[in-house]
Amino acid sequence: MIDKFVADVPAALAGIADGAVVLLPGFGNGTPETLVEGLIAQGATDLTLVANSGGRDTGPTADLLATGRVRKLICSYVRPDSVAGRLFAAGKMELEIVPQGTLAERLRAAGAGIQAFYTPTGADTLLAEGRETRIINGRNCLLEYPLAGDVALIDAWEADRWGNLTHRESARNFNPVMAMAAKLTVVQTRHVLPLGGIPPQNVHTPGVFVHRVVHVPGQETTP
Amino acid sequence: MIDKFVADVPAALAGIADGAVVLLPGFGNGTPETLVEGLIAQGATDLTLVANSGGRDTGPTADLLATGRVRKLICSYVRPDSVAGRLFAAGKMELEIVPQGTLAERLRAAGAGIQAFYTPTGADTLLAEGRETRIINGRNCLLEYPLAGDVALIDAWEADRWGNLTHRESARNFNPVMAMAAKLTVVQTRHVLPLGGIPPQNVHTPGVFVHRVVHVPGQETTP
Amino acid sequence: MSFRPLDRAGIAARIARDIPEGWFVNLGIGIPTGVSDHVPLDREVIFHSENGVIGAGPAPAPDQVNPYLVNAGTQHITLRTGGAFVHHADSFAIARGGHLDLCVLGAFEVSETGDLANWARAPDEPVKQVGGAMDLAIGAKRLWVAMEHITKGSGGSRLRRVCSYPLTAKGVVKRVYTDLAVLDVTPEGFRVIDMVPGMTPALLQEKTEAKLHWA
Amino acid sequence: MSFRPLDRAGIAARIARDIPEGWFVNLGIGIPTGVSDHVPLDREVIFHSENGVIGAGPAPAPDQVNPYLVNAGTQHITLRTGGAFVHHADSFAIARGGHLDLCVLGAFEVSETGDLANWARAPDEPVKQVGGAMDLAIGAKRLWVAMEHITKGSGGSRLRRVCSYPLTAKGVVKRVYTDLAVLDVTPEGFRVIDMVPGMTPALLQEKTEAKLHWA
Repeated sequence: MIDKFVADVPAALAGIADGAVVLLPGFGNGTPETLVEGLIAQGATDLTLVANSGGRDTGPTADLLATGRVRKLICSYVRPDSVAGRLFAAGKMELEIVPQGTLAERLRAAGAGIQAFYTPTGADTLLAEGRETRIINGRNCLLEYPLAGDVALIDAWEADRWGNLTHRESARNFNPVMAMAAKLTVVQTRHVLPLGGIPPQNVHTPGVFVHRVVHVPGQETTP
Repeated sequence: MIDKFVADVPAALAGIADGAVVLLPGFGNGTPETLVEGLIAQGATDLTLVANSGGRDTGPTADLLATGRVRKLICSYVRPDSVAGRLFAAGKMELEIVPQGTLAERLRAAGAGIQAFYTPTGADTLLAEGRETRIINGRNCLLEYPLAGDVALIDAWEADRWGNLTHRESARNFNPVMAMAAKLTVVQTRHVLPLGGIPPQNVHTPGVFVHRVVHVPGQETTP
Repeated sequence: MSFRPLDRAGIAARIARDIPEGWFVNLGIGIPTGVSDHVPLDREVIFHSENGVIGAGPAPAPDQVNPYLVNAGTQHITLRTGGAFVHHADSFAIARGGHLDLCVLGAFEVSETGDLANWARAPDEPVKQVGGAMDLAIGAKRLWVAMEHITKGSGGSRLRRVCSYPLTAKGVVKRVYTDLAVLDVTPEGFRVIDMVPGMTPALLQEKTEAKLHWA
Repeated sequence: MSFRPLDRAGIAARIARDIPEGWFVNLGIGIPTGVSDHVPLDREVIFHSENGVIGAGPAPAPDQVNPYLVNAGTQHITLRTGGAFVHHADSFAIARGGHLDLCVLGAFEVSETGDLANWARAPDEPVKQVGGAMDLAIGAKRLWVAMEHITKGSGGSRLRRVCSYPLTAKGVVKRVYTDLAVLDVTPEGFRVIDMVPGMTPALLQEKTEAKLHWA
């Protein structure tokens, strides 16, 4: 019987090594906060963190960055007044800024076996300096490469033992594409459903992208 | 009020011009048969047809090809014993064979604004002859370009007036990616739902990709 | 001769007037966010948010907040009936694939060739806030900019022959709405199509670094 | 000394023995399709079908056919509890993105370097049947081939030093199951890991164009 549920957060995060590339979804919501706390406790260091933003002064991303164990942050923006902003300004963290759509597409490319792609996004900007470009159909394009993770930490609303997931409203955001882009995809889910409890036509992230699931019931939020 | 429903099939297909690139989904099911009949009646010629396969001796694809109005077929395979196979063998139709995954990805690229991508699929094969290749991370890759349609004919199970769609089981197949890849996306739907009748987290093809919808109730099929 | 500049809400309202029913629209952070407040709900305009929201609606009543539903500014919103949720790659497929009828962004500067500068004030600015602007700028069918005509601090014109700030995208802006005027970006440069009451061509040109053209 | 070749169902059953619980598997048309019949339902193996089916199950009873549910061979199937549907691009993202533990394909020929030829018998063959084979071949974590050891017509060996037919993909086959043997593709070439009872190394080599190696 396939059963991707593990007993607890330490079991879910076992084996994440120093130097790992960590994919962390979230955009106002949809961040797996308990898994981030677990990663902080787990102690892996020299990490590369891939997230939409560098977060603020508090919250999961800021808490992880504040440990000093993130060597490099790859994201679409960093607030000057944030843990990330100050770490970068102080030269204590590398930063790679990627346009948000390119970030999502590079993650998808990693999950979909696309080896590189051309996009007009970012061409003719500072982000294109020293990069390979090409004019296609009259449009200047940047060559972009896949962005794969060693581990993805995923937030779900519902999960079954095959790892099929749903996500709530806009909390879906980066979760499905990050789930497909990592060697090890670890999920925290609010609810556990029996196999088949998610209608097959309404699965948001198929279990084939998921390796471990931990039930984090948390506080019920309405609605 | 946005209302993408049109009165009948001729209204749905109005304006499809000679020379159009027509995207036609379907894989054993999920083909918009009534729209294909309508296109045959509408009379546009010199068409380029993009479909998974060249079909058989009967059925929507074969019927369309049998009119002789398809100049070029782009698909992943053609059965020797089919209308398409005989037209090609007789030199009466051009044929571009595209691996099925590359076909799906080229359609998505057209819908997603990706200007080109590199894939290992088809590299080191006859399909790569004369084509641009590149070795990325040790893998030989082919450069592939988007495949956009002038019109996509789409099959849906349910639709609302904003053009949000669901598709049944494996009848989903190429429908969502072809819907996003065309300048004009025309849908035949089995069922009409009020706006909001499809739960927002379970829309398979968002209405932003859809321009016209026609209700084709047809014979109810069980289940 | 006196004129009254539009306030930020006034610019948003002016933009809203020009959005017809049925358009699919993304609104950037800043002045553009306010545009949706000026589109009556019975004029069906569908708002897109980068985080996978199609059909973003007004802010909820305080006791109706859904913590799982925010817009690209991470403000709590509602979903309009007929809306849908997609993931981030699909959301940007929409933005980059030419499916938005309109995107309205704020800007530091716009050039007369339609270059957009809205993400950094200097090449060596230590912190970079790109977000989704570069994707939206290249992908939407129409890119409009909402900004004040004049920079608050220096008093310099934001409508430039050439942008002095780092570019977000090149040759993408189709129209600019400022507190003083509405200007199309045309092959010959900025063409004024509207001015606030009391404004004159001469005065507007005085406040604009780029050369203005008139319909 | 006599041996009995496996029939096609026998090859499928032999392959099924080697698929552990939990694998995510795509089965090509031909001999591979039969593999799932030999995996007991209580050994949970999840079958993928190119047309967006995850968790393909056995054929339905004739009165239970769902016309909206077919596999990549367009045969009516069922969906296993826990299965899911995705669209074609997502389905091939799964196949090409390395998410399949295993793909089993039929073939005309396999070379000792793992080249696969299964889509055309000649470069100038007038009709081309590529389908999804090239995508599956480059994308799966493991590619196994199921085929008869000897070509029915000419009696030639299908295990070649170099493929004579047009390639589907280069250097991708990891293991070959024939009616006579099971062979891994290793850096030194074909290594025999199993033979049907009564088969001898000498006889197997006689029936094989490529040089065989032994564990």
